[in-house]
Amino acid sequence: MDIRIRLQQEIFDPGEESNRFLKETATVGAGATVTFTGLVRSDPDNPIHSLTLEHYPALARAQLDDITREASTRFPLMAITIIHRFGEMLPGEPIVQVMTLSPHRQAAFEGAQFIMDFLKTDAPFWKKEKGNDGESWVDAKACDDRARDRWR
Amino acid sequence: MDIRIRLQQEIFDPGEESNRFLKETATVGAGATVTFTGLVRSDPDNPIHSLTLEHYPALARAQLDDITREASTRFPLMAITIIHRFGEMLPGEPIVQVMTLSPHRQAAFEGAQFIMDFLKTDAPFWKKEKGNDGESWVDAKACDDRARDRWR
Amino acid sequence: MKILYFAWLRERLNKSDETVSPPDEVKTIDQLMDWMSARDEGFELAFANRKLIRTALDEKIVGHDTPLDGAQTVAFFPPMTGG
Amino acid sequence: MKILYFAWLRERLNKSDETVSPPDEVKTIDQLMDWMSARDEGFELAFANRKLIRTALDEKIVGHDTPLDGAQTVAFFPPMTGG
Repeated sequence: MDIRIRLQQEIFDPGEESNRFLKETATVGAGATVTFTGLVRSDPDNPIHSLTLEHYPALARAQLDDITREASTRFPLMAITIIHRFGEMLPGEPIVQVMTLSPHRQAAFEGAQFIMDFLKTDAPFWKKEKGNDGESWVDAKACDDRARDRWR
Repeated sequence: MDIRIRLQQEIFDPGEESNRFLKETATVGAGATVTFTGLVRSDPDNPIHSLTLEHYPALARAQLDDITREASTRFPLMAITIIHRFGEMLPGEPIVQVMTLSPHRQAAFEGAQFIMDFLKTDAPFWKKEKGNDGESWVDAKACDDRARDRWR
Repeated sequence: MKILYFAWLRERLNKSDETVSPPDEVKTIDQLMDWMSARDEGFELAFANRKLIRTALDEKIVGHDTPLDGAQTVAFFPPMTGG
Repeated sequence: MKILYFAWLRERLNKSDETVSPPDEVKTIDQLMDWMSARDEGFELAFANRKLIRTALDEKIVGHDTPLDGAQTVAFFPPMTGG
């Protein structure tokens, strides 16, 4: 199992990262890869100017280690890479990318979904939006807890 | 809804296609994109030399039109692109890529999974493997039927 | 009426298509397969296990009991294995 | 013992960390919050609704009833909203 976790401030190129992931981890036994990319979303009717992600680096790393380890025991994955940004970013920019590689498509899909569902609720990142009305912290959503809890 | 379907013999670059998809379809309301890529898989203990995909072009297009239309009514998707190759390809090469864009991650994941599950069983492509023992047609799998039927 | 064959059906029959003119009493795909099996042993052998055969009428996948109903094209193929 | 604050807790308290030396009878995270609330009104207000507070001991997320047990670092933060 090839597990890589990157926390970084710099923007990244989604497609370039997917290609690098395939190039560095894929062997002939691989049949499926899934890439999830989360983007800074804005509401056209009430646009945000920027999004700032605060994080707790040591705990984020520990939690993402746990989440990916758990994913790799539940699903027959060959490789996982997570890239998560922190700091200030603009609408449309990528925030997070999760990539999975597996012999089979269901494992690649479910592995990526599992990781994202747990990352949303269990990794110490906090979003603050800057908009026309000033700054505000994004509230946690009950639907994210439910998405995580279906895996229990 | 931006739906694009490409059937082609030429190889494609997975990451480049993901980036093009984002560039050409993403608006500020987009929050999540999922890319699934199916690769030509080989068994290290019994390697294949090549995989050939035969297809029925007019029916393939009609079926993929139906599948993507159904996906877009079931899930709040903003864009879907499917690229499916035919002809001869080598281990490790991409066969198919499905990309979805949505405001939310669950829809992006489920839309891509739905499309792949139906594509596997309902799109007229047939795989033939060339290996050490000659050529053989790949059998359809019962698990693919089950994966499709869970959406009914 | 144009008949198309794909994958191992195409290989076994050694042709990818043919044109046939079944009599009027051939009204469904099942009856078309019966009629073609009666006139051609190769077809009869390839179509022996009909559970393995999928069919499309004019670019629409349909069951074996579907009426031909003036269709221009009938396609026969094995279960699909794309993706 | 080092205390860390994140997100709106950090902003409301106007500090990202502090060092405290609670007495020996403060044995759990709940008791630590009680003790800090008693000595600091700002803390008391920010921590009024404890259902909104998540906690970690030495880089491990734990419940409020967890014993401090010699932990070096206690972190307080709101529900997480990453991804």
